[in-house]
Amino acid sequence: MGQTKWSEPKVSEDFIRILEPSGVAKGEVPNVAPEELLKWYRSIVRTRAYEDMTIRMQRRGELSVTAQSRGEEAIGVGAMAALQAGDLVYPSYRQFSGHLYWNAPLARAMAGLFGAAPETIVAHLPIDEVDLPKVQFMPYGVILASQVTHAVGSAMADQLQGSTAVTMTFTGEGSTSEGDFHDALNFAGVFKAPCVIIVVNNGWSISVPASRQTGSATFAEKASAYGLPGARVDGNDVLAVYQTVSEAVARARSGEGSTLVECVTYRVVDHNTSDSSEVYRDDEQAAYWRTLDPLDRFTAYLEGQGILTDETKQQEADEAKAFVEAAAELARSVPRSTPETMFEHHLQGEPSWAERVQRAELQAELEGRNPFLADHQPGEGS
Amino acid sequence: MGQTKWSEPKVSEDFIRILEPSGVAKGEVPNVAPEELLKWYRSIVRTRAYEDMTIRMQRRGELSVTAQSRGEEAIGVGAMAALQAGDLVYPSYRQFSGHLYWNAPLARAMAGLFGAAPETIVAHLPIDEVDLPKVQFMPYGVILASQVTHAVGSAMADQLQGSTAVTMTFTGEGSTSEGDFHDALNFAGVFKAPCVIIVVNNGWSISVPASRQTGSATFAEKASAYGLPGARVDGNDVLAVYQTVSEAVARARSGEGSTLVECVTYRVVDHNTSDSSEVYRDDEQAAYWRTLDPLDRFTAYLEGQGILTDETKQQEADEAKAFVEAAAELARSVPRSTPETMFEHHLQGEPSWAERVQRAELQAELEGRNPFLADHQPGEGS
Amino acid sequence: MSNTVTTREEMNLITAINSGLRQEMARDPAVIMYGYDIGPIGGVFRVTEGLYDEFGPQRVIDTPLSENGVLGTAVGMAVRGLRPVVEMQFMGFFYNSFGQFVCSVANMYERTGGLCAVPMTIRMTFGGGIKPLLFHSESTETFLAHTPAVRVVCPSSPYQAKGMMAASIRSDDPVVFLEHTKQYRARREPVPTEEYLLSLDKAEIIKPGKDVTVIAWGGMVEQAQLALKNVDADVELIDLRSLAPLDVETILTSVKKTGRCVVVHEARRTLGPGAEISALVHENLLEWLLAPVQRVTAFDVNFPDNQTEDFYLPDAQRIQYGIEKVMNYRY
Amino acid sequence: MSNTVTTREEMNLITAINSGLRQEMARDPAVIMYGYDIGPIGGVFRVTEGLYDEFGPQRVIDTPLSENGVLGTAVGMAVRGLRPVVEMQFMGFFYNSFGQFVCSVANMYERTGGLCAVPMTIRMTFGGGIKPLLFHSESTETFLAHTPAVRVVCPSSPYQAKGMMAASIRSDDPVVFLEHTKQYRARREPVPTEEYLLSLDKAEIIKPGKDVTVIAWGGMVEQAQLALKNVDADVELIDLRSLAPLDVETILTSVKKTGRCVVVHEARRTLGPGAEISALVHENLLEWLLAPVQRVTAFDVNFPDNQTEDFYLPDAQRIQYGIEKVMNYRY
Ligand SMILES: Cc1ncc(C[n+]2csc(CCOP(=O)(O)OP(=O)(O)O)c2C)c(N)n1
Ligand SMILES: Cc1ncc(C[n+]2csc(CCOP(=O)(O)OP(=O)(O)O)c2C)c(N)n1
Ligand SMILES: [Mg+2]
Ligand SMILES: [Mg+2]
Repeated sequence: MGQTKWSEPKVSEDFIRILEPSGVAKGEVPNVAPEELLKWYRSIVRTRAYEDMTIRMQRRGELSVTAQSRGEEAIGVGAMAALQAGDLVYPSYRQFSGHLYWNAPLARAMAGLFGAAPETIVAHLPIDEVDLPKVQFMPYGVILASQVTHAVGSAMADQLQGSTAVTMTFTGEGSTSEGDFHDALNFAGVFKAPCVIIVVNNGWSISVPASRQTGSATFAEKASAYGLPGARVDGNDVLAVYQTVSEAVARARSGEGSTLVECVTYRVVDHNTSDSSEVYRDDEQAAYWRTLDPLDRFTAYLEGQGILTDETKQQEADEAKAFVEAAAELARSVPRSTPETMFEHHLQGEPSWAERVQRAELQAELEGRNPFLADHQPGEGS
Repeated sequence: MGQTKWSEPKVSEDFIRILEPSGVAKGEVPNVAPEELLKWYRSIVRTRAYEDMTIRMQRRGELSVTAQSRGEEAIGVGAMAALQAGDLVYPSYRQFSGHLYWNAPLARAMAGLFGAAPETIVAHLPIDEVDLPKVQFMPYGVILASQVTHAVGSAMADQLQGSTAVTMTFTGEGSTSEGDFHDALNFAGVFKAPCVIIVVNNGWSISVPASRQTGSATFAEKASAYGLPGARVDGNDVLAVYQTVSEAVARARSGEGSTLVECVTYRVVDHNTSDSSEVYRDDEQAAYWRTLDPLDRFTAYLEGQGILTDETKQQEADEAKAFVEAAAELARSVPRSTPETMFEHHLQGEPSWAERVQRAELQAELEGRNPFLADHQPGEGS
Repeated sequence: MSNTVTTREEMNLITAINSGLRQEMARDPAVIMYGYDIGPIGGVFRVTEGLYDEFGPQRVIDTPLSENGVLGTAVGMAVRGLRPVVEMQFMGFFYNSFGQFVCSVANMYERTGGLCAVPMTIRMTFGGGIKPLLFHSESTETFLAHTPAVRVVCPSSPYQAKGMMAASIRSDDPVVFLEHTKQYRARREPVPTEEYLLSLDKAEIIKPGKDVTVIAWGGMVEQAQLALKNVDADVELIDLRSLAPLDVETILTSVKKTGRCVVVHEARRTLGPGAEISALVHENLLEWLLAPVQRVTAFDVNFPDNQTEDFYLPDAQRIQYGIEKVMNYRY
Repeated sequence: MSNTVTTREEMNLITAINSGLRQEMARDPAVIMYGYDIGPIGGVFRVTEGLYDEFGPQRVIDTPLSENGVLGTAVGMAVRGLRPVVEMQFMGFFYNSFGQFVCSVANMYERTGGLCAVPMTIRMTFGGGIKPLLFHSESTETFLAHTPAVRVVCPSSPYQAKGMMAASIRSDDPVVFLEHTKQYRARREPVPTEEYLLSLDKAEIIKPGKDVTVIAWGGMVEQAQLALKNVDADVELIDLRSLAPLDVETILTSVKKTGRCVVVHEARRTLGPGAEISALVHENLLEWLLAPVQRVTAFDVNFPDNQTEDFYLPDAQRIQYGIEKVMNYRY
């Protein structure tokens, strides 16, 4: 283990905040119905239940690697609650609370974690199932920030085609260093794309602190380089996230173009299950940010408002458990990908010679025959 | 020819200016000796003579394509006059006045335009010739903005090695849209690289106006996204360019890091000899900017200061003519690249099998033999 | 292919592609032109000339100067139902967008389990012979063809170009459409003024023959045609047209008949497309071969300076040497 | 190679590379480590572990998260006398820096007429078998090896890795140094604790044999070794070690002797490195061949999901099939 660790200063809390760390709201509170607030609460509770379960599954070897959004859950749900049916999301891998808010099929995500091919999952859990979310979710960007560029192009296309859909995309603060981030914001600014671009600043890009990603004091101020408005918000405050992002969504929908929103939070856990953050940082900042936990704050607020009682809390917890277990069961029922799926969804139309030969080779191997001897080659002219 | 052309508004002249369009200086004028000012003048005059000559050569078919810096010459010389021996320049293709200011061998540039391999030129015009510039010039970035990233890395290396050299780099406003520009500024900001990054905003990227490159009002303000200071200067005002860039160089040299300088000018000519700008724009803006011509303004200033007389003007013009003609003659004396040079300067050490085979093939062809029949193959084990 | 065509006009490669683009834009409002220097200027080679006037700035969109931005946003556009026709001004600039190409263009369809296709056409100027600047003469088809899940096509004639452009735009696959700069104005031929479609994955036998199969594409087809005249052999000339997927049937059928094969390309030799074709032919037809497959290629160096590019690029003479080599080969 | 070495320690691929890096850093102050997640964390695979503690933040530099920024600035650093050792965390992210790779890393030396070399080592994790996420298992050596003017090497053992790392860093050429993730901790062997250098362009005959030449590199060497045990043939196993330039002499000498050749790689088949090796062998040794060269490869698809990657990647069984194929071939 390295002796020298990063020692990072406390990040500035000069940002939009509604919910005090205590859970008391100050200033104007967005006008949201209690039922809707409960739905946000539920999304966070279920996200934790889900991610705690996937971490356990990873430890048991059921899946090879997974990441958590612990401590950052206010962002996904707060931001996506500002969307409406017909909108689109190009997420990163830490907005699960938003997926759950929109009823994205949990089992599908889990089956993906098991390593099943998208083909297998799609075929097994058809896209037109009843609880299909009204918001379209694209796969998260494995190549960091590539999804932000896609999102801007997607929004441009909607605009060109006269749709009023809004596109929302998320990326980590580390990923703002990629050329794709620059391209995305630049095109967004030039073409006034109806897009909301959210930078989740959780302080770390695996082992590299946010201070290594930019010389600017905040990520929000990067907006001005592209002629966009930027906002910086307490990412652990679901009310503030909702409010700020709602304004950005309204701007986008009314044709005024994109907004960059920096949600400040902290990665209180390891980067993912392959990581051990104690190697490169001490726990001081994380400990501090745990005191700003978004669920604790929101719970306190809802309790203070009389929306949540000990009883409903328990009920939500029980339902969350049942919910994720059902999803896990459904996910486990997805049949393993068959080897042939690897050839699916490459090119459309007649399979090429190479595809026919290679499919036949695989088939021969599966049957225990020598694929190179087998007389399966389509040969010339056949 | 297209019927629809771009119609672009006048660019904002909200920038640092010392020399009024009339050639009268207002405010504080940088303290530069008359001889030095004359050297600047000379560099611009010779640049025009040189570029006029290369345009003629291109028309005659002596070279395939060339670009001009006409109307933008104050930038190269004004900026590079702020450098000192030991500094480095990573230019674009429009800073010829700066090259001439530092006595970069003109014949070498011209031989390159003739299409000779760098190898041929280097061998013929040795690097240690007497007029070797005291500032190191790297080749300009054919892949736009790639040189900006190199420059920042180069400056970082100097800093790490304890050198006090300053690196200066130039790029067009169009090229700020490339990921390389983002990378360069971002690394410069994070590592406080001793680098001066100059965006030459001449309004056009071939046929695309600057308004298509960014949603921001200026290119200078992009600096803040990277925690860098930015300045915007009248690029047709050699005094203002010198003054602004001098401050940036001083910052860099004293360890305070990079500065972004936007030099506002206008491409009053075609992009290069393959271009016909009348296809996509009318001449209105160009005509206006011709009234701001940097040489006319500087000439008027020098005349007003009594530094330049009709006589010295004539003398400079004659010398410029002789100078570029001598360079052309020297360049023409560079022998054509021999075909074998194509293999030079790839990998060092023992030539590989492929290289030996292919060199022999080329040799056979040059001798009129069938390269594939010839018994030149080193074969295995030889 | 299309026998109902009646009117024809003399077109060169540029005007034929332009005609294909125009007709597709008129046919389908989802088709847009996308890239830099494609609007009022009509492309630095004038391939999109007139389209801005005809279809306006919403359909012919000049972008910021970033290849990666262009390709990456085009992926998002294609996901949302547009069919962007992206211009890469030169192949040498395309490298800047290679991340989006490999990981998004070539992957989104599979990644979404077939829910999101990426129907886009990437027009890319390539090839040498016009003595321009560095990186303006690249011929790295290998980088494209080694990427799965994209089509890579290369017409060599105006007639092919128009029909293949229409087919590329209508394809639901991402298609890289290679345009050889030197061929742009090299020759004119009568091309149907109406719409027609040509196959994207079939090679074309330009001239049948029995002694030796010569395989070429793009600008090398013309050089091969010149070479034919000077050799003492009955050449079967195949214009490959599709680099991915390869039309292996046509290749093998021909070489089985002739017993000899020469592959010609401007690409560097090592791992150029000729390597794959040579491997395929030898693997499948060893017992029919009268000589090893001969690769006639450029050398394994960076594209050289203007004064030496003629020695770098294959030409009719080098192709002739290649044909003579396989004709004279004795075991 | 180095006979004066006395002390040895058990090392795996990671610790052997780490030892090579540490010794080169100690030897030459121009050597720096450069990339993201290489400092206090010591790399996500711990290859640079301890170097930050030992050499400090001026020599082990964590960068912003941009592959293109890392590679592009490293070019500038190399021009100014440093010898950056760049880490590409995974080959799949390298595509983002392909513009800088092809046009600057591989070109600056020639472009400056030999005045500015670019001595850098690009460490790149590659290969499948660890069932990670998409784009973390790439094997696209072709994109590297088709680029002229760079070396591409791939050690398969800890011993090779340490000596080749030292040689890569000392080379004045840009060197891509491929590290196979699955091999990182696969096995340990005694490795000299002292410095030593191994050749960057020589293949190694791991086991001599007379019936068939099997060529592999990286993780496939181990699979080939397993396959040898199950075949009824005397295999000559060549560990290629250098993908660019190829050690053609060693390959041809071996196949001339055995008359049979099998090339194994994780890369996709079409235009994978096996295409070039197959073409070269057939071109040069047609009359010696007892069977066509057999390519044992992955399939021409995107790297598949975790549940099917074992069917995609070649393994000992598939290699065995390949050997049996060439052994049983009859004209
Ligand atoms: C282009 C690219 N480079 C590197 C990686 C490897 N990687 C995956 S996550 C990660 C850190 C991302 O940090 P950040 O953007 O801040 O997001 P966070 O994980 O903090 O949510 C890295 C380096 C990748 N997936 N893609
Ligand atoms: C990466 C890349 N893309 C495209 C080009 C082609 N190209 C050469 S110059 C140019 C315009 C550049 O405009 P700008 O950066 O404003 O510089 P200017 O020519 O105005 O000085 C273009 C598109 C290139 N050389 N490199
Ligand atoms: Mg982060
Ligand atoms: Mg410009």
